[in-house]
Amino acid sequence: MKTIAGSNNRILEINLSHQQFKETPIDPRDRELFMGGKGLGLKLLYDRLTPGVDPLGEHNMIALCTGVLMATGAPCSGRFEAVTKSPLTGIMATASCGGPFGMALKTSGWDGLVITGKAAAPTYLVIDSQGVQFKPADAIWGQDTEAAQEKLLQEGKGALVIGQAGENLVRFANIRSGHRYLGRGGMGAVLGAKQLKGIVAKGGEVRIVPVHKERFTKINKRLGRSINQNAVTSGSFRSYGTNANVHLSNAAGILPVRNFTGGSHGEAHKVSGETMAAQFKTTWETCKPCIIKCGHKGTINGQMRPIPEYETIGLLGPNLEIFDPVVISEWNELCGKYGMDTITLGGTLAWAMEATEKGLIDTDLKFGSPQGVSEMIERIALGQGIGKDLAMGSRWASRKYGGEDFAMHVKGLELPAYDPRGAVGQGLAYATANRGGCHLSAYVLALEAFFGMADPYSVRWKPYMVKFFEDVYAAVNCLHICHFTAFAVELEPPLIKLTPNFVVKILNQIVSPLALNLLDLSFWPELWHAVLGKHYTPYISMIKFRKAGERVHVLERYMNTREGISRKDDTLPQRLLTEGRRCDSEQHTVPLAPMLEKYYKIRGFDADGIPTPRTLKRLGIPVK
Amino acid sequence: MHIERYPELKPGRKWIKRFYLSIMLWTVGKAIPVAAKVDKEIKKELDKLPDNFTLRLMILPERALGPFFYAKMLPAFVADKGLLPYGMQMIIHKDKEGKLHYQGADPRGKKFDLSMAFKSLEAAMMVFTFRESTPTGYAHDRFVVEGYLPYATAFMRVLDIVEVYLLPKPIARLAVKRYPKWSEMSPLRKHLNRLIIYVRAFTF
Amino acid sequence: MQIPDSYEFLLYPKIVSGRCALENLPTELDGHNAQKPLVITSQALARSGRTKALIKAFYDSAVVIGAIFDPVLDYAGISQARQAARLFGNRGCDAIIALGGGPVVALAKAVNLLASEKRETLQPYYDGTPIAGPLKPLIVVPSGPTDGQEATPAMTVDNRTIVSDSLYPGVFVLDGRMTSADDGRDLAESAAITLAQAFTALTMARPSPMVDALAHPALALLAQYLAPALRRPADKTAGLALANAAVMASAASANTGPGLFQVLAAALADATGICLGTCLGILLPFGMAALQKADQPVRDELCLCLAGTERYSAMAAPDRPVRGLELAAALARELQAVLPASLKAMRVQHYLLEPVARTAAEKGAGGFTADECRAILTRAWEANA
Amino acid sequence: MLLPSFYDFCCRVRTLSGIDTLEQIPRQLARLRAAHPMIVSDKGVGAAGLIDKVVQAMGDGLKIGAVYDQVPVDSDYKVVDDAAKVYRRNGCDAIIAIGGGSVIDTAKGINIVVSLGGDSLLAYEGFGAVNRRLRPLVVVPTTAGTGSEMTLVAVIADPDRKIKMLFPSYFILPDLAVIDPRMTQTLPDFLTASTAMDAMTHACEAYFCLEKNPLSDSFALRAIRLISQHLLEVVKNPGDLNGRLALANASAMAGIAFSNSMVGMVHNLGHTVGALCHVPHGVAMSIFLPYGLAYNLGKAADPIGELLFPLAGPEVFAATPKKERPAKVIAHIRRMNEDLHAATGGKHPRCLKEVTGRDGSQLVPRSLLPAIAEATLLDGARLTNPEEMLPADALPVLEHAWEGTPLGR
Repeated sequence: MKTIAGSNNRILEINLSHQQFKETPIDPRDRELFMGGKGLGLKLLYDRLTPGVDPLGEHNMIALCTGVLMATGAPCSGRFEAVTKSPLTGIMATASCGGPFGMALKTSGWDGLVITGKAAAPTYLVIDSQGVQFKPADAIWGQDTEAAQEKLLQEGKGALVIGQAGENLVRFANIRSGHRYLGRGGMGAVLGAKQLKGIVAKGGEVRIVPVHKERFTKINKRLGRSINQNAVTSGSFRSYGTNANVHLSNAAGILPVRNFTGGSHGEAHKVSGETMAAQFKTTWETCKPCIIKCGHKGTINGQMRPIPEYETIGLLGPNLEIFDPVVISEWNELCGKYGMDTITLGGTLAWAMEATEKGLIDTDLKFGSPQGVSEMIERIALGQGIGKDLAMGSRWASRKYGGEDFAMHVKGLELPAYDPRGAVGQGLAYATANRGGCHLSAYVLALEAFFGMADPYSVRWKPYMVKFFEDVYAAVNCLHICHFTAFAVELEPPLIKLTPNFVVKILNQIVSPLALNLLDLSFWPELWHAVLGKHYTPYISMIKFRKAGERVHVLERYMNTREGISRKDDTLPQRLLTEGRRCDSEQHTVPLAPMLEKYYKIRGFDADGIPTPRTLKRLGIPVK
Repeated sequence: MHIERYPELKPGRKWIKRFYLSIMLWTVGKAIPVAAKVDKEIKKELDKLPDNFTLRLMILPERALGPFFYAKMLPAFVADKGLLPYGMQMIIHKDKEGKLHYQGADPRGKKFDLSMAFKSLEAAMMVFTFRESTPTGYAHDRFVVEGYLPYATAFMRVLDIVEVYLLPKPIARLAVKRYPKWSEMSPLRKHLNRLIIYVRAFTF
Repeated sequence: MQIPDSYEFLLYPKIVSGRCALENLPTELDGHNAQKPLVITSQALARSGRTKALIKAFYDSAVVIGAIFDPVLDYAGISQARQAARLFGNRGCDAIIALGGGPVVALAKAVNLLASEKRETLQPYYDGTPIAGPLKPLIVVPSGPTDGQEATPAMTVDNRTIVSDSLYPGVFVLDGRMTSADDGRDLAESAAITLAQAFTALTMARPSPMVDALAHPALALLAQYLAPALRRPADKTAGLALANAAVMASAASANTGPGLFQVLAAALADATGICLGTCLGILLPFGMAALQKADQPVRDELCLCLAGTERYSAMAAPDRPVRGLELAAALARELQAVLPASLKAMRVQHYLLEPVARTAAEKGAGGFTADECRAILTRAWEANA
Repeated sequence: MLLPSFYDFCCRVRTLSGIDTLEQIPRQLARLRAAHPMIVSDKGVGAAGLIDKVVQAMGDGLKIGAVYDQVPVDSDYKVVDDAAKVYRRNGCDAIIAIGGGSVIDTAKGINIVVSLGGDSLLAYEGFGAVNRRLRPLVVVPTTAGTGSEMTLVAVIADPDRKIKMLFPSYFILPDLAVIDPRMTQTLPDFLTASTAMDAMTHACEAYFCLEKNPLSDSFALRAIRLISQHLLEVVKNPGDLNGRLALANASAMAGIAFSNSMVGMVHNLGHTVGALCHVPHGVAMSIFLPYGLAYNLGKAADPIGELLFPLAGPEVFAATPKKERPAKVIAHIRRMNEDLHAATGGKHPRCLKEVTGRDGSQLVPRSLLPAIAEATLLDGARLTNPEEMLPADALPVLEHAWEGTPLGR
């Protein structure tokens, strides 16, 4: 087996129309500036993709990129990133996944794939260190993700596969790898439009080792210790999965209830992680390698099934006023099989329920009633009846049928399960997140609503916090390592750990930039430098790391502005701007406008939200 | 929806404008009967009105203004003397002998043969600050006339002449369509009559 | 001047415009036997303090404002309509005042419908149920950007349109304090809609002298006041004049129906989420060029409205139609100083043009085919006249 | 186009115009939710066969509830109350008024009584009394002149008090005005001339009086253009349906214009000679119009000059320097009167002394002129005239109009 120190540094470019492929080395400058994973994927598309192409057309591309940590054995590093132009939002979509495909791709000797063109007939790809084989997929076309994946895995160690939803161009279809998904933005439909049922990577052909092995091992251990100490990563997430958040959100009044009208609900405990863990006797089922272990499975109705994540619970549960964990996990599994994003599905179903209630569409969906939901999921996946309209997402459906004011999406991407009226900073984060309504762009709400480290209703310094975390998380997605390591990396260093949370809150209120700049993020850059064998300078490297994140974030923004995004799109659903939650006696709304103004200023965008040439130049993004 | 977010709003009051207008109405009201005695033309116009005729110029239907607290204590027969300014109306009565009386601002127990009502306080301000002349005010629908229109036109002609007497020329020019020419009203007569009207109107 | 063999005309709303027009509101309400209006307005107008001027207009009157319902953003939907209708009932209101334009007025019409007919949804009306009786009085006080539907019997709520004579607003009260614009962009967007409507009225196939008479001042005011208004959006006179033009053009369009521009721009706005005014502003010059090439006879009236009697008379008679089109195109170009010059500059995704052209042609874009629509869109995309 | 500092404009009458519009009345009534109309008209209209024509055109789609054709020339409230009883007795639910100004005003009055209840119109005198939506009212004008179908006031006499009562309200406006040239086809030439000149006066006065506004200007301009293009043709060739349609349209548009911009001294003088000497309204209008224009030159020369454009066409307008335009406008109107005089064989009078009654006697004796001048002061139209006009000013105007000599200044 070939051993590679550092990274493969080569990309496989595949054209489905002509059944050709070529190998492209990664420009060292791109590696320096855009790191890998998300950043690299965006840069590849930035160089190749013409703005204004049809997301479901031949000319759209999808890039699948791993980071330098992949296959090095760093904790929680088994993640890879997909980048494409989304058919749901019409702008760039990025998604991260912890399935086995990433590892297999990297150990096949590639750092990434760029796929373009459109196959004439259903196809799947088999990738090894030599290149790619195009194979007819007629046999598995029309099968669900589980069955198809099983077939594909006979040819390699990791596979990507779409279900019927992707084949039927459901705009929020996802791509499955193992038990994990490239969830958001409708990547499945992009593959479906290209008639690409799946991709298999053979894997196990090369071995990746860090250049500075000893330093790497040392950091690795320290990070592992931090993760094992942290209350979130080693406590609630490890014991209950992400739906440990149900309790926290419900208490903070940011749980979406009845299509984002409630804020909290008395029955929410029925679907909390704690209840489910007890009820279904859960065990772990996670990405590799992982030591947080947020993924769980359990025995539900006598069958071993994955336990839904918090977002799935939130949006298919309380947001539809359903508090039965069994039906939610059934729907979750159904979505998995068809290959659909549960967040967008939940948001769209909630919209459909409210639209039905208000006489805009005619379905048998009703808040609080599980009746008809499974059927509707099937109709959406297979494009039958009104399901065909709902398969376009809530933005499209609400433009057709009305009810745009309660279609809970930003830029076409449905909101995840945190109500920003109880955490206004998160409201700004939703509005400015590049791919649309996304909590992973900047998870400010944890500080605001969970840890009590920032005032959830104050707008002061929130733009700064949002920018800070956007930069950090963009960089994390370039490494690429799990987001949840952030709890350990950010909160475990002694300075912040020893300061009581209410003091942090006061500091954040008065001198947030100072407080944030004192935050020690050194684990991440240290890992990066150890793998690539570069010299690590304390603090400076951390600043550079954040700047790389900023570069990636601004690049994505810039690419989006070329697709028509501007200030008008950086907004929130009308409901969040004008109505209070039922649980909130003071009827808070999100005061978006003043925060946005400030945010643009510190980001270096003009008043219309477009990155200025100066900003692009400062970050080293070539202007096109 | 929290209904308290959208409170009910009772209309407020513009006190200074009300005060100004009540003084204006009082002045004009006191001046007209006197002017009718002095000026032939006014007399001629008013002769067209039938006897035992009551007309009013109304800005707001309320009969007394808050600051003029005394007004509410006065019995009707005193209030009808119109000795003091206190309301948003001007009532003029022509008695059986054809003599005119200013009757203050109290509409209680009176029946009006002609009523000219301004549509709003601001509309009255437009006319009484002479940003719009009386005919323009009429054309702009600033006030509505209830009763027989020809009497109103006659009364508006009277108002025009009284304004010429009461106001200095630069202001009066704004208030009337055509300031009287020499042939119509000689300066000597004008100044003399103006003096008489001012003295007699405000010396009780 | 030709009188067509038959035509139908209605200018339903009363227009009150000018100095102190706001203070006429109590009288207008009184004329409709109403004492307690519900005011519907947008968040932006409430923030800019316009509602304060409105409240002051009711000082010294007998009118109590039932409530000021002000959470409207740029979308009229059934949720807010229901809330406002509930407020209407709770406070015992008997009239509606819509302060604003576009979605505010649409919402006010919907609230009126829900409150007067005592319903919870608009579903029956979408299905074609006629509106039973006269609704409560609705007074519109235009302010901010318009969508051209205010003075028509149509309302677009939840992206669906209901048309009924009962939905006509009774009165438009235009006051300089309310109509001056906050920024040039809004103003240009509204002006683009006004221009398109007036242009359609004056170039439509079956001319009616009354529609001409209605569109004439709209276009004339636009030609005269657009430049000063764009130079200084806060200019009260110009703002009032443009608001007048907008109401007149909107009322004219109620008699003509949508033309090429409106259909095309509406399809484009639907597909891209860009506001109608911007779409129209970009499309107008290219559409006018297409009309010019299409050799459809244009009547002299267009030239008369834009050039005024003096310049019109000085022109040679055969030149007038062409000069009219040129002047209209010049007016449209004036807008482009503020609005983006092309769909490309607006970052409209090229692949959307095809479906937009098809949708527009299906809806009957003034008799233009999908290919012609696509040609206009493509030229507008490249800014290539 | 100048935006006035203030204006209001209201004309919420649905207008149907065209050769075959009478046939559409049943459909439109159904739209107004009425199926059982009462026809209001006068004897003259009935004698001319116009009621039958309308009934015939409407066909079987409609059941006529009653026909009331007793409206006199000077209608009063008693007629209204009487007709309202007929309406109720027959269970009607709408009114179709066929006729001229008097019939239309009466129909408006009837509509008030039957819609708001009560026995007598007297209860609804003055502003604000009519503040609810009334029942459907359809108007079919039979003269192309008065424009009453577009006005928001009903003038109805009270013979006991010897006054004219005004009923101004936006709710009085008819719901539908049907302009069909078949209704004016049989109008004699001199009536065609005077009613058209009446409309012309409405339009001209609307264009230069105090409450002029962009909308009324635009309607007035088009009305004037139509009349000056078609009037002489129609007088010479009464069967010209297109011309008739144009005149009827012009009359309606002039009605829209003047009911929103008010009228001036021409109407002031006209009303007065009408009241004192019974000069027909249209005749008085056509005589006084040039004098009204001339008298107001001081204050309104610009708008009066602009009238040359619709009157004489763009070529003449362009060829005339701005200063000479007002004079040319007045000359043009005078010439129109002369032409009509010639075309009607002298039945269209050019000056007051030519106005004669049915028996051929002079209606306006010269000796009455001072009394007329004095009475002008009491007319409301005095207020909206741009120039102040006192009795002393009115007398010379009347004298010139009596003689037919141009007014010098």
